Amino acid sequence: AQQKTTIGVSLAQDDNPFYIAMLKGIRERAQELSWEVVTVSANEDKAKQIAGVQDLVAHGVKGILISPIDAVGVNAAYDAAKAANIPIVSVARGSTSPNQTLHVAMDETQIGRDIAEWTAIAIGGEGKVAMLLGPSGVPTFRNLGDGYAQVMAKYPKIQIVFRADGPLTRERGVKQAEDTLVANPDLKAIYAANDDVALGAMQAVLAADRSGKTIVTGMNGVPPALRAVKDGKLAMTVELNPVLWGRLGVDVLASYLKGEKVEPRVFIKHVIIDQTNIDAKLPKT
Amino acid sequence: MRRHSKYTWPWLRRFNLVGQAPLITLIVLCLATALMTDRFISPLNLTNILVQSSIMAVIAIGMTFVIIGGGFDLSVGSTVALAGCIAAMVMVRFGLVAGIIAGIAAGMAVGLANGLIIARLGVNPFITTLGTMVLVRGVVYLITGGAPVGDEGLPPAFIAFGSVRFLGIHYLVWVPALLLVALSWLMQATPYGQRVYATGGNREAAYLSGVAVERIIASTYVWCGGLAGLAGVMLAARLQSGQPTAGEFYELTAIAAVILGGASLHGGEGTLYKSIIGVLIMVVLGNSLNLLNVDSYWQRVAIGAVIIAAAATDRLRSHR
Amino acid sequence: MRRHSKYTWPWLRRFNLVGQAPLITLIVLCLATALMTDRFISPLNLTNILVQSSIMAVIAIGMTFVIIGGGFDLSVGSTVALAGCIAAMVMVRFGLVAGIIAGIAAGMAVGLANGLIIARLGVNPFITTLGTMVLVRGVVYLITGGAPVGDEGLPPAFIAFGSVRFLGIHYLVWVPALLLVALSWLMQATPYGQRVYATGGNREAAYLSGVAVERIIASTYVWCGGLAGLAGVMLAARLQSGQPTAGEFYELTAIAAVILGGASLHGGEGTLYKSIIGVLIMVVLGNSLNLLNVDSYWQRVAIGAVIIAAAATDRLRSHR
Amino acid sequence: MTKPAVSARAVSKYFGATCALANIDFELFAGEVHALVGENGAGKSTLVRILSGVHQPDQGEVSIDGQRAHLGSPSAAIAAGIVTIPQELRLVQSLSIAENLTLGDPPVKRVLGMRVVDRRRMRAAASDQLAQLGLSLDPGIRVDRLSYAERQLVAIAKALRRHCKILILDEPTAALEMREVERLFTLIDHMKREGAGILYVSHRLDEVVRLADRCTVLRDGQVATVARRGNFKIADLIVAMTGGLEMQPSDTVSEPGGIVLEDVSRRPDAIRLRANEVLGLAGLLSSGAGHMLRRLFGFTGERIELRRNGRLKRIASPADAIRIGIGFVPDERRLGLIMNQSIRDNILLPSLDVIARGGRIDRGEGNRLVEQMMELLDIRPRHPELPVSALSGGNQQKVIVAKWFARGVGVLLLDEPTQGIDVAAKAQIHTLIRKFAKRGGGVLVRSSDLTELTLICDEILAVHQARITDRLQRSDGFDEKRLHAAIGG
Ligand SMILES: Nc1ncnc2c1ncn2[C@@H]1O[C@H](COP(=O)(O)OP(=O)(O)OP(=O)(O)O)[C@@H](O)[C@H]1O
Ligand SMILES: Nc1ncnc2c1ncn2[C@@H]1O[C@H](COP(=O)(O)OP(=O)(O)OP(=O)(O)O)[C@@H](O)[C@H]1O
Ligand SMILES: [Mg+2]
Ligand SMILES: [Mg+2]
Repeated sequence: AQQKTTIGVSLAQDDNPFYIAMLKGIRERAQELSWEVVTVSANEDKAKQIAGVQDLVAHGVKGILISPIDAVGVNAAYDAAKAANIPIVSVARGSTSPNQTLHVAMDETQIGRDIAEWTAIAIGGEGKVAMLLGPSGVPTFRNLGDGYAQVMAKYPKIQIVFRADGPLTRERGVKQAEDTLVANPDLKAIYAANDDVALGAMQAVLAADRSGKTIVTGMNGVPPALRAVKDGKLAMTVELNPVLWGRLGVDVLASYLKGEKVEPRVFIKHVIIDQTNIDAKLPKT
Repeated sequence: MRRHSKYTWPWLRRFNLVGQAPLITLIVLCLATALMTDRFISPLNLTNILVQSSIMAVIAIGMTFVIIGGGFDLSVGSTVALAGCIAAMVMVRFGLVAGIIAGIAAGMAVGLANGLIIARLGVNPFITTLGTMVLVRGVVYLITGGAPVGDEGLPPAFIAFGSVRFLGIHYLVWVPALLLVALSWLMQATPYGQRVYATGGNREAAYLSGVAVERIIASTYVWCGGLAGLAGVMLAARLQSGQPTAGEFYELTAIAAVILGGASLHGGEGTLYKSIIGVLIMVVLGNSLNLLNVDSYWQRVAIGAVIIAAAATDRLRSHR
Repeated sequence: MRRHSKYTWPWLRRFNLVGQAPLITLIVLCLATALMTDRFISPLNLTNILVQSSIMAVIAIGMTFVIIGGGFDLSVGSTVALAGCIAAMVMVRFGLVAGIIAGIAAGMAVGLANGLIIARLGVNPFITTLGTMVLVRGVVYLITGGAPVGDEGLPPAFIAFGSVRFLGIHYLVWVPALLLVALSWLMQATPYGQRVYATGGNREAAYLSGVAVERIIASTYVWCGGLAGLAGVMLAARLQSGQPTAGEFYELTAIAAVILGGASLHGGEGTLYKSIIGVLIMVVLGNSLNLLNVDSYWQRVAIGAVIIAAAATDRLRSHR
Repeated sequence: MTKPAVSARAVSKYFGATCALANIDFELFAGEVHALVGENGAGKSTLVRILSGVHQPDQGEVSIDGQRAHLGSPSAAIAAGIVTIPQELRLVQSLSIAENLTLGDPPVKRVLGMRVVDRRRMRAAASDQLAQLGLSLDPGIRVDRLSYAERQLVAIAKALRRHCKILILDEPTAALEMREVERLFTLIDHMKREGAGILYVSHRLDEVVRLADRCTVLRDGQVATVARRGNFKIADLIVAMTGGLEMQPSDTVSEPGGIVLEDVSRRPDAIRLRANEVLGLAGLLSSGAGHMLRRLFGFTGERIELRRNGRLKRIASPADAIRIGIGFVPDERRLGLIMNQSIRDNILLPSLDVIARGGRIDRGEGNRLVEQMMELLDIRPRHPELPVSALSGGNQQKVIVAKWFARGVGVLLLDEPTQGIDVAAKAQIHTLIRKFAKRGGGVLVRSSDLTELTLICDEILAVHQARITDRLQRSDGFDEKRLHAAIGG
């Protein structure tokens, strides 16, 4: 019997719905191609990600899909793949390594800018804004936040009154939003680094009787966030469709393995979801 | 050396202020913040502080049991997540009460496993509970697939429990308040409580005085697990869903709160209400830094410094 | 109770297997993995394991000092990040050697602060190092702005240090190997080592025998901080940059490794090479689960279970 | 006139409200053995701790060779040539005997210019020191594997190693048997002749009379008398210590009743204990007598079968033994007390189930019991809330004994029950033990003090290598010589 092609996947996290969905896409597509998938997870620890990729190399995989935790920090992982002549494709996040074979990317800064533009319009170009950033040191979230702040800086009447980093959990969203709403009762908008944080912040807004007056924006487009947009509790979120990313990653790798020519950087589109287009996005129930 | 430090501030001891170092730290912290921002003493903020403390307070009570008994529990954070997810899963299918019971029972089961491994097999508590911390987190992800549970809607009564008040105080706050009263009584007035203190103070001497030390030690972990389970259920009510990522770093916060409250990691010392003061110190600290809009990098510096300073003040206490 | 556990397995003691429980665990783990996948014993994989262990091994050596001395250090993870970032920043401007020295010195400074607060002021080590863990992480973010340092290119010699071999073995692996030899000698053969063991075993007895216990305790934290600093520099070489988020959870892994290696959190016991065996157990465990393609949720369950099992086996050792 | 090697002038020391030493003058000359005696809590150990740099006096000063000295830490005292064996053993359990003996300044050699511990010399020195005390232990074994008496000897050996000007021994012989005591005395004699000054604290007044050139008696933190050799007799010392308290001779002789405790196994050390009987165990160091007591209390890990008042009972742990009315006073104080807890909590610990009413502790009942016990055993100071760590050694020992009287057990197993207890209190405890037996209790007591055994026992069993080798009855009249011969001494 012909031996199955095995590919390796190195995730940045395995407890984040985004990566869980992405892995689902990878698995689905791989199954269609009758490939096998070997996964390792790094949980935001760079040394662990390098170790994981080395383990994949030792395992003898044909190609690797990786969501690098850091653009530089895990270059040794790319070096290890290169040394073994295994193609390595970055998905979702990218690397500066010369050994990165391909990159399936999102434009994080642009997403941040888009959220900010949307928010600025929604609050009429003036008022106080709070930012609940992602974990410090994680480039994706730094880029998102930078894009957002860049745009807001262009509005003289918009003030960022609160910036705090933290883990991507709902609980932290509740707590920081509660505190910032006490400090700034007239807050106009809360930027949340992802949907979990946003759902937490939304709860604090409801509890403080500010619903409709303080808007909350999310990112990722996970189902509960979509429902919250539908209910009008969450102002907007950004759909990234990680399942598609996963599929795309596998397809790109497949083309490369077949020797087809592939662009070194493949961008993925993101869609802003708000009241205007939510109905089209919600799964039919 | 330790010995003479006991006698360093005799006048302080006379006024018996020294035993109250955590309380004093808390008051100073509150006053300082109140001076810097008038928002601090607003009813909304005080309520926020109480609600934010409530869940950690329940965990800290359980942790105090374990620490008085001479142990250590790193698994509470994972247990919180496990209990919250199980409660949400069961609740959706079998109703509110079943869900709550299932959540607490899951916590007690983790505690029982810890307790048996530590007390019976004599394995080091640090390693054991580090092991269950990782293992239980794995189980949480396995049963939830890593996704939040119950977003499709938990029973409204449960969600209300996470946000509604009784006599002007959130239900979430009543829970640790009542627990504090009941369990302080248990620790101070019953033979069981005395035996826990004795076991933690000197396990061999307690054993020779007829205390079933293994059972006592195991029981402290069951309390800790069960209360972490209850805290998980409360957190699920507050977050309106079971969150598999919930509770990370809770273990360190809880242990820090208990030690700030004057307990000794050598065992045999600790008071429930002081542990709760320890929790309040941690929560008020975070809250005031947020109110003052301190940059989150500087927040870390401040939190680290204040924790150390608070513990150093506590050194003025009678001993250790 | 403890007393008789000494006599439980006399035949085991005769063969003196019991002191080697960690080594046996490691061997069993390796054999089991080798049986399940032939990739395990490939030279590539064995090299990987060594390189993956090297940084944690350096940290664990320092942690062993502190734990033998009766202490505890939660701040090593943050120290690793601090040292890596400082080394990278200094290196870019003042060259390789200055960078390495600055990184190690930064670690020693953190260790010295810990040591003075713990030994002199007598503050609880858990609280103190939890405080510095948070505080130092804040400092790291402040000096780096949260972004990696040295992306623009660290000295090639430094990057080579993170990947090049000498006599077929990575430089990164030589570091803990040489340290192990030198520091084992320090701990076993010099009066200083004796004093560390004595202080950890019974601080009062050591004090009454004229040992400068405060200085000894402080020195263990300086060792730990300095070695964590060195580990941070090594990690920066491996990551080809100074990473402000590096080293998270390293403290728990390091402590777990040291305890798996047979040290006691009560102090006075511990052996450097066994701590490194503890590190290898943790690394081989992760490696084999990856090679066997165990789902990452199940990996947690397996890691938790194996850690507990390894510690339980260790209970067959002569005592405690 | 020669200057004293060490002296304390007008020294006072307070612990909170307690005055442990009030305006004390004390002198110790080179080449003399100076005994320090006094009731429990008189302040002896406090003075010792001041001279060894552990405590600093609140008032007054300490001089060495006539020079004012500041002893800020034990290492300062050691540097000044003062070596101390403290009352509570201070050994590092996790280290070997040799490492403990050389703790502080291990023998070093130079290797490549580095100071390295000379293991060979360390072991040799350790063997020598042990041999001086007649011990043939392997210096390589860990201290936590020794019996309590052996550890006491190691602690003594530790002090003997340093070439000191002044040697302070705080109750070194509390749990030692004659043979070892004799060896210690020979050594002390030797050191004295070499010119060392020796401060000797003890409650064994016969030792004091034999050994001391001078004797200082402390009472309530003050100097009651200082006397030279020949000018004091045991009776005088007692009067000076207690301020003239009459001592009643303990009553003896009672009719043995039915068997209260019987070890049903067929072992060479099986015990049978009757009601109204005080049964003594006498043996040399490591005779196994201690093990016999621990075994009956379920503290050896074995499961044993006992007949208690005729009924067969299985015992696997101390809790089982306590349940059938057995109490145990261990030789090692650490095993009897929870140091950071109050006197009250310690006394009540074994009795919690007795004083609980409806699941909660009856405070009133507990307080009454504690008060009664503190009175009965004269535990001072009378503050039940005080942590036992703040008590003097002898008072701590009384607390351990009080635990079992409070519970009202039927059988007492006592291992060195009166170690560190002053003469008056000792007599009092002897009376209590006799009374306990008289009211139908059974007592099994092991003591290294043969006189004590002859005072309180109805029968004494000689133990040698874990077997009972002889039985002596009170009715035959105790013959100390024969007893000595029986235990192999
Ligand atoms: N650490 C302490 N804290 C409070 N009080 C203390 C402390 N140490 C000793 N004391 C008190 O000081 C007094 C003298 O105690 P010390 O230990 O000197 O007596 P001692 O003569 O050695 O008695 P013993 O013969 O029982 O050993 C006692 O009343 C004791 O309770
Ligand atoms: N914990 C222990 N570990 C190993 N050996 C022990 C232990 N305790 C006692 N032994 C040994 O067992 C023998 C008898 O000990 P035991 O404690 O019964 O002596 P003992 O009669 O109490 O005498 P003493 O108290 O005078 O030493 C001794 O050789 C002693 O060294
Ligand atoms: Mg004394
Ligand atoms: Mg004995």
